[in-house]
Parts: sequence; structure tokens; C-alpha cells
Amino acid sequence: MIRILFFGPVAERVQMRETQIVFTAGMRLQDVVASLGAQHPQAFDIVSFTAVNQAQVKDMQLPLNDGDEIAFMAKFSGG
Amino acid sequence: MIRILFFGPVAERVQMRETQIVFTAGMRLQDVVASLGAQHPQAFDIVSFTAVNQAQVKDMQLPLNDGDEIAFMAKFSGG
Amino acid sequence: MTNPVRIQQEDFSQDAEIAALKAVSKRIGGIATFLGCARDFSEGRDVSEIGFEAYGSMALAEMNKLRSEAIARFSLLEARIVHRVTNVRAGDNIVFIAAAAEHRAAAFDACRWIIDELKQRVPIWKKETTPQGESWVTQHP
Amino acid sequence: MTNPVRIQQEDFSQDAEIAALKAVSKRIGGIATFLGCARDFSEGRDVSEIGFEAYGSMALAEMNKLRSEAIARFSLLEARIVHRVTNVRAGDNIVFIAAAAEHRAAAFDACRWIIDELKQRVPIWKKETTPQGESWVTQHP
Repeated sequence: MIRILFFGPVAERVQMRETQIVFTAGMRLQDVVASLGAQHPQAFDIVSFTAVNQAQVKDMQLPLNDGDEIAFMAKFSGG
Repeated sequence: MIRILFFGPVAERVQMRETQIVFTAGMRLQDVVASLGAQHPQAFDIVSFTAVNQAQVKDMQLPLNDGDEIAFMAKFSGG
Repeated sequence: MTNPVRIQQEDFSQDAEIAALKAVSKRIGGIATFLGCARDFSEGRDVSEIGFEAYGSMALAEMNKLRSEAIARFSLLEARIVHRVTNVRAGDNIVFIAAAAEHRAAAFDACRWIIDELKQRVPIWKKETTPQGESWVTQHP
Repeated sequence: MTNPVRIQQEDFSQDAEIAALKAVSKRIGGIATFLGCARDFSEGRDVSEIGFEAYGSMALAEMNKLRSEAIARFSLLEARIVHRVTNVRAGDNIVFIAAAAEHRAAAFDACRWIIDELKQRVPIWKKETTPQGESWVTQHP
């Protein structure tokens, strides 16, 4: 399983804070983005950062591993 | 009377913190500086600032008034 | 002694943070701090409440990285970063940064750098409650 | 409420100063502070004690002027300046500056400006006690 997390403004648009998708061999980050982005286009409009296992990732070709935690995040507004 | 104040490193070299000099008509700041500077040359070597009535003065031609308070001060080192 | 990097609901005390900072070194000559507070006004609207949400594990990891980078980059003797994640009202504390160095220039430079970087790098989001309703403070990408 | 500009022997509390600062406005978004501390080491010498002496009436007048100038120059909502004049040891507080503004840039700029100007303009002198004896910290003109 891949664990997907949403926070703040993105969670509000997806209308959930967390979901899971089944891991399949050869899966890449872009596969998850394409699949979730098609289901929740309004939420992905404001996604500015993607993290895999709590570290920011820019390369959408990143191969995933079973058990990975992915977060799709809007621009930060802390501080 | 003109009241003369010394602080910190200047007071240490003059070996006093305060003195008075008699006011005479037409007295200017430079008269006080010349008189005290001749008595305490080592102290006046480190005088960087002069204040008359708590305000810094650069013009040594400043006419004095009876009752003025003059301070001869080394470079500040607060903070 | 509390951890120098924390995300917490409860308020913090500057005196306690400074005491913990000073305990690390007797070489500290200057401590620059930044305290971010909730304002009652933002972009022309009255704000009655601000709520925060964090990606906690990543936010804490990023804040720890920020502290280590700041210490190395500005030769700090110590630094602390505390961010509240809760609902706050006007005047309440939100974030506290403290940077301690031998001399003041490094302390100021580091403190400013940490808060600037925190806003860019730490996954925390802010929602403002105004008479017009609630809205997340976020720019479009 | 204590005066926002003070010269005093006794120590001060950051929490108390910040509370007094915040009481002035609900528009404050950022507070930058600078805390100057006594170090145990200065220009290669161990320092066991630092003593301060001030031209009190002039120092207070200059600090009040500094505060007013900073508020006008950086559009601050409030500012506080406290300087101790007493004998201190390593780790003890010497000076505290706090600058409060709507946004952090002005608070940082003002806080730094105030401490830089204070060192230039406020008649206070520092004497360090080292194993080699006491010496005033002063440069020749």
C-alpha cells in the first residue's frame, strides 16, 4: 500500500485527509499524481509541493516502494 | 558656576567625577576645554564627546551660561 | 530542558527559551529573537481567529534541519525554533526563533534567515476566520 | 506598566517586556528583540566581571530619542529599550531592545538600527575585570 496524505487547503478540496492506493511493481510518483489529479483536479490546482517519506521530491519519475508515504501540499503559510 | 562632570575612563584619569569652575561673562566652551585640558592632558587625550546640558556639542565657540552642566566623555562602550 | 526545536499547541515563555539557550554557552554576547504574533487584521479584512495545521513529522524534520544549517552557516552558539499549531486570536504567540552568537551581527542575520526559510520550507498552513468566513492563507502555485 | 525606556540596576524579564509591548496594539505581527549578554571572554582575555557606568540623565534622554526616531523611521507600533547599569558576570543580561511592527522586515531593521545607534549615541561605559586587572573598554579618539 501507498499512504497518501493531504493537509490544510488541499485536504479541504479533496475532502479527506488521508487515503491509500494499492502499490504495483514499477509504480512511479507520476502515476499517483496522474490518477489522483484526475479525480481531484481542483485540489491538484493548488498543489505546489510533493513529499515522499517526509522529504520534498521534484522528480516525478521517482520509483515508489511499497509502504511509501506521499503528501501533496499547497504553498506553506506557517510562521 | 559651571558644573563639570567626568565619567568612566575620563573620571579615572582626572581622578574626580565632578568639579566646578566660576562662570565669567563671555565664557565659551573652548575656554573651559583649554583650562581643564592643560590641567589634565592625559584625560583629555581620550575625550571624544562633549555635552552641554545633556546634549552633545561640537562647536567649541559655544557661549556658556551660568549654571551650565558640561560633560567630557570618552567613546561610549554601552550595549 | 525542553527540546530546542518544537511544534506544540501550548504557548511558550521567552524567559524559559532564553534561559535554555544561555545554558549552552558562556560565550554568548548577543541573542536575536523573532516572535510572530496573530494580528487582528490581514489584507484589509478583520481576523477573529487563526488556525494552524502542520504535516507534523516533516515539519519537525525541516525545522531541525533549519536549526542545524543556521548554526553552521552563521557560526551560532545555539538556536531555538518553536511553532505553535493550534487556534490563536489577536495578540497570541505563533512562532519563536532565537539565535545566539558571540557577536550581534551573526545573531541578527541568522534569526532573520531562519524565519524567512521557515516560511518557505516548513509544511504548516494557516486558516483565517473573518466576518466573511474561513479561508486558507495560500497563494496559487 | 513599566516605562518603555529604562536604565536600571536590576535584571529584566523578556516575558514582562513583551507583554508590555503587546499591550499597545493588536496590529503587531512581528517582534524582533536583541538581548546583549556578558561574555566570559573578550579580545583574547578572560573576563570575570563587567561594570557599567552611565551619564544617567543624558543616557535616558538619548535612549528616549532613539526610541522615537526608530518608531518614526520604521513605522513601528511600539519599541522598548532597557539597559542595566551595574556589575554583571558571564551570562548576565546587559541590554534589551524590542521592536514591534505589522511585518517582520521593519521589526528586524529597527531592532538592529536601535542597538547600532545605542552603541554610538548613548553615554554608557564598560569596564572589564580580567586576571590582568580592570580596564575600561574604550578606543582612543
